[in-house]
Amino acid sequence: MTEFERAVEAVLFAAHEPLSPDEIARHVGEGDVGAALATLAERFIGHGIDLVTRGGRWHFQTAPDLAHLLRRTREEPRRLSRAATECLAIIAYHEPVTRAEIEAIRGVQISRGTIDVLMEAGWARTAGRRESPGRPLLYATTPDFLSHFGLGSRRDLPGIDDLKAAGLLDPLDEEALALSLESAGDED
Amino acid sequence: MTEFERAVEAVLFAAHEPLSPDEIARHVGEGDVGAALATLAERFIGHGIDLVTRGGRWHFQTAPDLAHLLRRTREEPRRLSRAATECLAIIAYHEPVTRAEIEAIRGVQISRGTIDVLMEAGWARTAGRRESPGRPLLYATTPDFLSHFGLGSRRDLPGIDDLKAAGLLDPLDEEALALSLESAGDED
Amino acid sequence: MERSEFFDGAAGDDALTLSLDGWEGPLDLLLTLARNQKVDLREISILALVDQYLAYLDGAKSLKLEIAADYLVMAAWLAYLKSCLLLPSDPVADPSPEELAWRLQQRLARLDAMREAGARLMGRDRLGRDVFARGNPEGLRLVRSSAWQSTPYQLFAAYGLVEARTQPVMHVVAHRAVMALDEAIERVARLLGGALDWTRLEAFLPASLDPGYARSALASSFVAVLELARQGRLELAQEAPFAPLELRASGR
Repeated sequence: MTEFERAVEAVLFAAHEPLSPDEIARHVGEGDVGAALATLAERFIGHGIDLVTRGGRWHFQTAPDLAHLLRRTREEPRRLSRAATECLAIIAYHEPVTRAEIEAIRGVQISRGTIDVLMEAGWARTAGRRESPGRPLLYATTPDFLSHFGLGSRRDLPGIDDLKAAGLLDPLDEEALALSLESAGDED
Repeated sequence: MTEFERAVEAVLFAAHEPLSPDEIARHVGEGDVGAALATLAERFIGHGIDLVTRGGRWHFQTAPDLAHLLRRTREEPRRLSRAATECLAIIAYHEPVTRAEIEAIRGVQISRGTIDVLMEAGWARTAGRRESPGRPLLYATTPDFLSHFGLGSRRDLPGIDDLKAAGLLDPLDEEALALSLESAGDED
Repeated sequence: MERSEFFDGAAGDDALTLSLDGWEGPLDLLLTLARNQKVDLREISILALVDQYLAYLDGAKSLKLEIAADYLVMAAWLAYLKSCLLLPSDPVADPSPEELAWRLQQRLARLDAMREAGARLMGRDRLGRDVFARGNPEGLRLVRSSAWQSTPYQLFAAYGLVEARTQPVMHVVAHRAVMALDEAIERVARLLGGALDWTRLEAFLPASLDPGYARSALASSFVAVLELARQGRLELAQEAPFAPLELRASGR
């Protein structure tokens, strides 16, 4: 395999979209891009991936007979909204806890769907009722919650001092975090 | 190339993240994933892309010597502050490590924008608590840390054997920890 | 050590003369001083290093720079170490001064090693900078059941925000030692006495390790000097912008 072919292969692999020979040439410089593409395409015959051309643009794609391994829909796992993340954190730190208590700690009401999302994700569960007027439902986290977040037990949650030292207890960063949590639209 | 190797290759090409042999097996079914990975990795030697293993997970990436052709197509990854860089090195070479130990080694308290930045980048994580007085929280690196910095495992950390031999990774003596604690609290 | 020596001598490096803000703590300063002394940290003279550190702090003090407490803690410890090293050896001292010196050397070596390790990590072939993953992966059929994503960072940060948001906001007015203007006028006038020699403003300031008080005293004394000059009780001179302010009792 020539250095030039190696370069063409790497550029196509790293590209975000199919590339025309001209676009490839802009990255790899002098050389016969067409010939390199032909050699590469032949080399990948029989592999799990093919080098193919569509409308003059080249890209790697999974061999058609292996398409069943691929995602069927373009739908990606959804990010937990900020409200749901806060709600989950409160449950984890205070469980077992009622909805009213979650709202009191959060200082903001939570919408109906928020806890449902956590239960659907398999991270929160109901944990009986509190023996107080109205017998409100209690919520707690699940073993899946611990394993998803890499915690051995709830005792491994960072304490307030840890959060503070790590710079995670600071309203100044609220904007940055809000961006990172990128509300998924079910914000309340 | 066997059908099984083709399937493993296709899965690794299509994946968004590095995959462990177990995760690959969940997609491709029965077969010797380890042997297929070894065969594939060898087959790609000399190509413009390599099959590499980092912390037990596998992924394809472009060959390092082609960086100059590809670099301009992407933006520079986050630039760490000096404090965050040192903190990351300390966590990586000493893990699991407490905040007090990090502070003792650097001789200065951890400030905002250090551990939080490393956690946000996905390179550092909390790792349970040490069973010692105060049960301090522990920090360690993540599999993504190994992937990002191109380390097969922590044994590949630059110079780690020499540092160990020189006693520079030994547990800190009490006095060093005490000195760092003395100065704690009267910041600001 | 004279100020000129402080600037031109041991330090050498410009960065050393700026301020303490540039240092990531006393150990960082010590390591830089040690590095300037010898490239091989195992060969440095601890006694010389202690002197350099203390001289550096003296220099910073004479410039009225704010000195954080941890630098002073380190200075006190180093002064103690120095006296132990100079005293006739006490066979029952545990740990021995030599042991303490060795530990300090080891701490510097450790910080140095981590600094270098960090630089070497950053210089590796990094994913996304030097080597690249597939640009447009098709994505795999979901095997895991959870359709929701979140990370420990997001979880902890979310709780930190809740805590920060709901903590009662408290405004604490910290007690700060200050020198009142009246006090400064009285003090400068008294110290100035009948002095006819030009004297720098700094000489009229009280010795204080409290950087807050030192700054307050400097500010109040400066205003006091202006007021006394206005009243014609002293003369004020400055050779160039930012040169030292000098004063003497008015000849009248």
